[in-house]
Amino acid sequence: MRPENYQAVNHPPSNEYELNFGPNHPGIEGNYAFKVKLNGDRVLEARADGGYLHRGFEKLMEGRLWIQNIALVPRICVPDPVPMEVCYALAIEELCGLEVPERAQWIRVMQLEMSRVAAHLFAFGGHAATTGMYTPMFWGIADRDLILDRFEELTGGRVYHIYNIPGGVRRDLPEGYLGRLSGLLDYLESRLPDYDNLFFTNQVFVRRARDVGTMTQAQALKWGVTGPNLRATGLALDVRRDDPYLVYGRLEFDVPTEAGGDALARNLVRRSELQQSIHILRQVIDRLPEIDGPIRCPIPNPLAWNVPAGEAYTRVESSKGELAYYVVSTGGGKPYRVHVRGPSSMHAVQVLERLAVGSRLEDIAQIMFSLDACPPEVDR
Amino acid sequence: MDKNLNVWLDNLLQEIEGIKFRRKSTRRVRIDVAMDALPTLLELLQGRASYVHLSAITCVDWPDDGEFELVYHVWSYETQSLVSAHTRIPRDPGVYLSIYDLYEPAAFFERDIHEMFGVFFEGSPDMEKFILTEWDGPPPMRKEFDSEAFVNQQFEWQPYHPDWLKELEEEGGGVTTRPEDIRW
Amino acid sequence: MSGISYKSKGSILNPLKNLAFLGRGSVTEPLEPREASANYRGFHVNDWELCIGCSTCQKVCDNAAITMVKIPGLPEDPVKGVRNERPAIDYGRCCWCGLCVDICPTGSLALSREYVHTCREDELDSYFVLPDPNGIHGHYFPKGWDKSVDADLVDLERQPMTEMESGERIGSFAEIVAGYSDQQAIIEASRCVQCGMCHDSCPTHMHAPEYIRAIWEGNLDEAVRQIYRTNPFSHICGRVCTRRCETACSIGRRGDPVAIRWLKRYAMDSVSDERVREIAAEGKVDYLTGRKVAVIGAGPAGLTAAFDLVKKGHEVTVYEALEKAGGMTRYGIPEYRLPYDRLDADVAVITSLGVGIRYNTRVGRDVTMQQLQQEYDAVLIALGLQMGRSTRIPGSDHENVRRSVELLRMITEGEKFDIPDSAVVIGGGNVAMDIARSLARLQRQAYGEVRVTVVALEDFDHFLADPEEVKEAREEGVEILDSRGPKGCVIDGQGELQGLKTLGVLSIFDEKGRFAPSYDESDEQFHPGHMVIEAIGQMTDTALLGDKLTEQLEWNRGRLRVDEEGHTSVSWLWAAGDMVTGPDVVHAVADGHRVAASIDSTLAD
Amino acid sequence: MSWQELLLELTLMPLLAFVIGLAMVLMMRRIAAQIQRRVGPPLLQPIYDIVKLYSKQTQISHGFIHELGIMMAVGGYIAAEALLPVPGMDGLADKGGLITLIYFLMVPTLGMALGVGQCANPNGSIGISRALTAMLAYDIPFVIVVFGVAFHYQTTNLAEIAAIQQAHGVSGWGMMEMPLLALAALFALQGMMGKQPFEVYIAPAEIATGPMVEMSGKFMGGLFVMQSFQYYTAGVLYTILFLGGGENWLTFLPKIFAVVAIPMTIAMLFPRFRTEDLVRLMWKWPVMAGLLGLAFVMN
Amino acid sequence: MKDIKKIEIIQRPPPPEPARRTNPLARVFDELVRFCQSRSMFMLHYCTGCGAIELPPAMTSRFDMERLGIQPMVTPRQADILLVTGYVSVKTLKRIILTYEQMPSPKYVIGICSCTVNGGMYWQSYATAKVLKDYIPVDVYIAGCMPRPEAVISGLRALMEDIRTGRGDAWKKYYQNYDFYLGNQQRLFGEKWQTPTDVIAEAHHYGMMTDQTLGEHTDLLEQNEVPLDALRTRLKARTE
Repeated sequence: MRPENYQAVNHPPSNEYELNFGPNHPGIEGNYAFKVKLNGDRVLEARADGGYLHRGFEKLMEGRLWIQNIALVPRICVPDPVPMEVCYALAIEELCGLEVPERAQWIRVMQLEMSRVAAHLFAFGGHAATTGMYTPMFWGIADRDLILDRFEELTGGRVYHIYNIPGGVRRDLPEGYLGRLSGLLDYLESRLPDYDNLFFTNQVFVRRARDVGTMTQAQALKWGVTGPNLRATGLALDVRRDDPYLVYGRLEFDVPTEAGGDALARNLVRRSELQQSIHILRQVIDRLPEIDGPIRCPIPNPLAWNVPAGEAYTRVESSKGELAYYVVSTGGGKPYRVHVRGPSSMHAVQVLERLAVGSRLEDIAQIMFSLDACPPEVDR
Repeated sequence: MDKNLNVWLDNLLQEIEGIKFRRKSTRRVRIDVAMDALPTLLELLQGRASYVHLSAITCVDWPDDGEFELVYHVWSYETQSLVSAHTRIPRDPGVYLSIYDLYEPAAFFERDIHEMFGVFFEGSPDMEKFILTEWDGPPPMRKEFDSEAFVNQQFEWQPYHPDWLKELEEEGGGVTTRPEDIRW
Repeated sequence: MSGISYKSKGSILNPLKNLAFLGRGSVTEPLEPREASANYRGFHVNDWELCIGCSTCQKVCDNAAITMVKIPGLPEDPVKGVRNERPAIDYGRCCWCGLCVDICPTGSLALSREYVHTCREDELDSYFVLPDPNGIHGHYFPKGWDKSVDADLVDLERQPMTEMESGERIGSFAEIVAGYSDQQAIIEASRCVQCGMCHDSCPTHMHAPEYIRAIWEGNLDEAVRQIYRTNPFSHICGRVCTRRCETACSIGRRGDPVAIRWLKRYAMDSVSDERVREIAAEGKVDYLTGRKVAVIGAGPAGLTAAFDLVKKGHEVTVYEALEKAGGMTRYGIPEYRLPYDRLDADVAVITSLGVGIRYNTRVGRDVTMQQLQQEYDAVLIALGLQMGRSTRIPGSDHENVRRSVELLRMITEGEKFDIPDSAVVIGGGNVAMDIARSLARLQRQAYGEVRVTVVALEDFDHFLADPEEVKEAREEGVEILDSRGPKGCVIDGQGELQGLKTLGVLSIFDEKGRFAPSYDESDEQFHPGHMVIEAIGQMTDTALLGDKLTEQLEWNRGRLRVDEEGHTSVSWLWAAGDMVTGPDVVHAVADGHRVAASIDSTLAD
Repeated sequence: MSWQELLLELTLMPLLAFVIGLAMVLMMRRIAAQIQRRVGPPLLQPIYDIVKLYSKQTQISHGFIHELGIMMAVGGYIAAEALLPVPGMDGLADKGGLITLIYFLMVPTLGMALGVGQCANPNGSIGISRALTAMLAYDIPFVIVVFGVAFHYQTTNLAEIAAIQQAHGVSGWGMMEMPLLALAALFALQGMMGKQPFEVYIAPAEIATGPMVEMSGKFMGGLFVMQSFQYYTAGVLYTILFLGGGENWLTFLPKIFAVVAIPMTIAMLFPRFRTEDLVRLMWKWPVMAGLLGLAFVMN
Repeated sequence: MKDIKKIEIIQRPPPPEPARRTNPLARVFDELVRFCQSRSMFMLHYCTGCGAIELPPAMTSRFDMERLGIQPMVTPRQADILLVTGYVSVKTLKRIILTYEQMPSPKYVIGICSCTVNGGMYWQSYATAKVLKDYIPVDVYIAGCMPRPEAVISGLRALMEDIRTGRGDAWKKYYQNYDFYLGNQQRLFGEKWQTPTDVIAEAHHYGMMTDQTLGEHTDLLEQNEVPLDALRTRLKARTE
């Protein structure tokens, strides 16, 4: 019985064939697709196909009040939503000339780093799973979930925090919060050796990931690569350092780099960043109790809030790279134009297309996950 | 760092006519430039002033002026500052030059702007649809496209009528203000 | 804690170290849903006792997820600012951002820690939920994301109004309140959440949300336009309105209500009189109906009706017994509260539309009702309450025992009278405050010191006058005593008034709620004063109607009986204003509109 | 042995194999869960899965050859079970022997290749080509091992091999006598079971489970059944060759479960190799160990 | 597994009992099959929207869906449940329908998040479809934006309960009312819309033809039917 009018796909008479890679494919991060042309398992050409997650955020934001958009922005990058909120809030603060109270700035830094840790744990897991090793994914996501618990306690939401609003943050820390966060950091640190043994020094993985998706420094700069992926080519460039926002200028942290420029190097950079984030979080935990004061500066009634005309370009280092918001206001109650520059819009399209060429079919997923490309950021 | 910035900007100003520049903060500079001078400006910024990173290209629609504003955000890792070069092109026909040969990331942004605003960039490697492959309406980011009106015409909503509402209606109550009544 | 070298060659056996996990437990949570954290954003709960149905949540909702549903049986009181509506949430839209909670003016809405809801396709109606305190499945869950000081998006403090210091203002009748600056007005206007409670509670249903929004947008013409939709006495109402709107204001539930009156004043003051006249004339028909209407009394009610009727193309003549228009607003309200030029501006708008006012023409004396009946198609009497009531206590027939209305009129008209060096005012309403403070000013000018005592029946918890009035009066040196009932005026041997004796009040109303004050005879006080002013209420002088007409008309306890539209039992006669509704400008305005509509529809037939 | 008895054994042996195989599948999933710090599936999960798959209403077939291929895959193992002696039952072990078994063990992969080829799904084709390469890779050490064992015991009869080992006690086990071959066989076992790092032909993130990509319903169920047979076969074969077979069920069962537990555990700790790495690795260390072991055995 | 029985699954009014076979043996057999179906659900690994971010936690150690016999599967052919996690852009909806039609029945669809019900956050968006059940039948909805893993698990358990009691048969509606679903799809995707799966033939085969199966929209489908080609690709030589 053949209920389906199934038809074999006729391939052209050559060694080359085309394969749809995604959107419904475990080797794809999120909902995204590739069309690849292969010869054997060597990729001759790859073509990204996005838009599966397109919601028209930029259009939607033009139709909503300034404050209403705070609920919209975190959805642009699902695994790492905090930088989105902060970046949007920073843009409005710049336009309105709002002074964010210091306490709020520290709390924002805390969230940003927590989000980075969570996103990196997620990224490792995904990368490991593309190479057939599921245990790090199970561990990583379970440990990430503990961070989400802390987020839930702080912000009331596990994934979408909607916690940063222009002018500050929405709530103060719950009682004893920093102690629990500190305990979580201890736990995460104690887990690192396990991850190292299982994953980062796993020679089979190293063999798999080394020399996969390699790019040189020059290429990385030319292609507009940012974030951990750029640092994996040996360039210590980080928005937190180069274009400091919030209180990053007063924090002590390294910008880890690796020289390899391949999937392994990117992975190791993320691991080091995780350590650095924990280091930053410890500084925040030390300093935050000393900083009293409001957590938000007064903002107008959100229903009647006209942001002064002007434009602002704010940049934030997300876990994926340089995240920027360009916000134009004409002095109305709604943004005139919001442009989201997600780091993945480079990584998931041009960089991935180029790195895929010449690589092997089995490495496409690895390249994508090692770039930590986030499709909703591309599609918006 | 700022000093260097000033130095090159001075040099730059001498070389291009008709640009207007405004420092917004130590790390943000806004330059307004005529559309035919923009590629030269970017070439200078990249070649002479180390602005190697194209952070983004933004298109802003100004239908009242009949213009698209294109904003090129370029970042210098050396001077650690961002230059936003604004230029305006006529909305009709909405054609401009690609800067792909200067900045490769431009390919994505130009393709995106082409999809969303309908601005064609000559010389861009790829102007095919990427996100809106299944979309045959007007470029949606243009101001004249009203997404909400489109949605209301294209889609139907879930018709709720729960029991409690029926009971209330029997008693003389019921829905008074629907959310769509108070949209602003 | 250190990094891992890119070149590191860990042992191939490293991963095997993790075999230890075979002996360790799992981190899996039990299948039961865990309790969510203390400020989790789960399904909504709404405290119906607190909720006033203001629909602010609906406005801030970015997803158009909130529908307002009318629930019969819940209290509904526009004056208190309570609607019998409650928000219903569409969980097919909601994103649990909690903005509705943060902006809720009453703090009734909260998100609970309940987060599990599943249903089948045919049960999707369960996604449309009317939150109550019990959670969406009727099981109690603790509150999660709730209103907190940090989270409040409503600005609870109003913009301070600049006022003259008490020492400065007591010296003259100059207006006390300075009015908002542009900046202040915009900030104050931005506090409004556009709930419309003010609109509902206002007797004339002014479009306050609309004009406040227009003020916020900086579009003052539009604000004036919105104001003139319902109120031609906007300068007056911007200053002396009883502002039931502010009582009803939902922001006032937890904080200061939006300063609606001051915003109206700001809008009116900011637009030039010429422009106001242009705006007011918008919508005036460009033809004449040929119908003629006479209005007796150029007070708010009469002029409002005249304004409406003249815009509809009728020819309107107003008969005013005194030499200026405005009625009690001019002759009853002191200038420091309502400068006369502003009143003139309001009247000028109305006259500019073609309303003719015959001043110094007293109906009954200069012209009779019969004449009016013959000459006009309709007659409206809006006489107002120009006669002060008397307490009828012993000695109240003394010449220095005066009625406040009378005295206020004299002050306005500049009539000379002997300014007493000390005075006692009986009454606790705004009129009592007006006369007390006016006298205080006069005393200050004449003697350099203030000696005015106000005795009121009510205690301070149930005081009739506005708290600000009381506060300002006190600042100006007026002594105010509560719970004192007048016993009698003290007149010495020479027939000179020496003061007032009062008794402590036990209760004001009897158990049936009728006015029947009972006094504590043991608690007697003497208040010295060379003048006693009775400010306990006013009544209408209906003598002008003439006996014949008075007989034709139906009366109700001394008041003219009218139907809902202000139509009396005589077909050509309507009545409006204070004489029908009691003393209040904005009620009079509302009444004027109502009667005008009635007259218009009758004339059209 | 009468033909009735033989028939009974031939029925019982695959049946037992199936049941034990299911338990092994469960064990694998539980081991995975344990290492991944979670609870894992309930006890009867493998049965639920298979019943569910067979009860699917839509049974998409890609033609007769496709169905035949799946039947070959399952049949190959069922036939193999008859050649694997278990305590109390020798089945056809003395008639078939090791060489036949090797042949039977190749049949499933070939059957899969046949079936998957019909699906015309490129992922399936890639997967099956990888599977065949992998088979080629692990079969070399496997054949060396089999040859060495057969040479050592001078027989290809599995029942005899087991009996010889049992006669000498633990020290007589193949593992003790031929440690290098046992080691090489462990690698081959890992490859045969298709566990990481030799999981290249399933590779969900690369080719979407390769051969299985178009399988659904009873075909998928067939593969699940095949999987349980496969684990059983691998476990029993290794036990017989190197762990002295089964004197009785009490010793036999722990042995076979222990044997399959090793690759299952390792699989949770390693990613997969690329195909060429797999071949290189398989043809390097196990083959060297095997050859060395063979040399020792030959001496 | 004890706790499964212990926990009260969210109480809902019992829908009408599904028809049962009269033969007692057959009934026992049906019960067994349904029980196994409920205890073994393969979930399609397809992250259609942002709600998918809560699926990894639900699958992995912390909330371990495998306890319930649920595991992710890679291809639609092997999957029993399709989780539509949140908003579906029109582009994704096409893939969802293709995927759904390729899944072998009985198959179940779970609509997660607000967006699948009434458009959710993106109700103004020109790019997303609003009401999922207009395009494919949905078995269970899980509320939340996004629902926590616990809520997802509760929803899955509600589905398990439905399957066990034989009520989880929304998939039949797709055959029985194919014209309705196809009509909505055509409205969104245009008249030329067709999928590789011959749903009408399948409906014949399963004996699920009703008078709602065929209609004007299926007529349109037949008119416009063209033989399927190899999937069109947009690859072209790139000059570097």
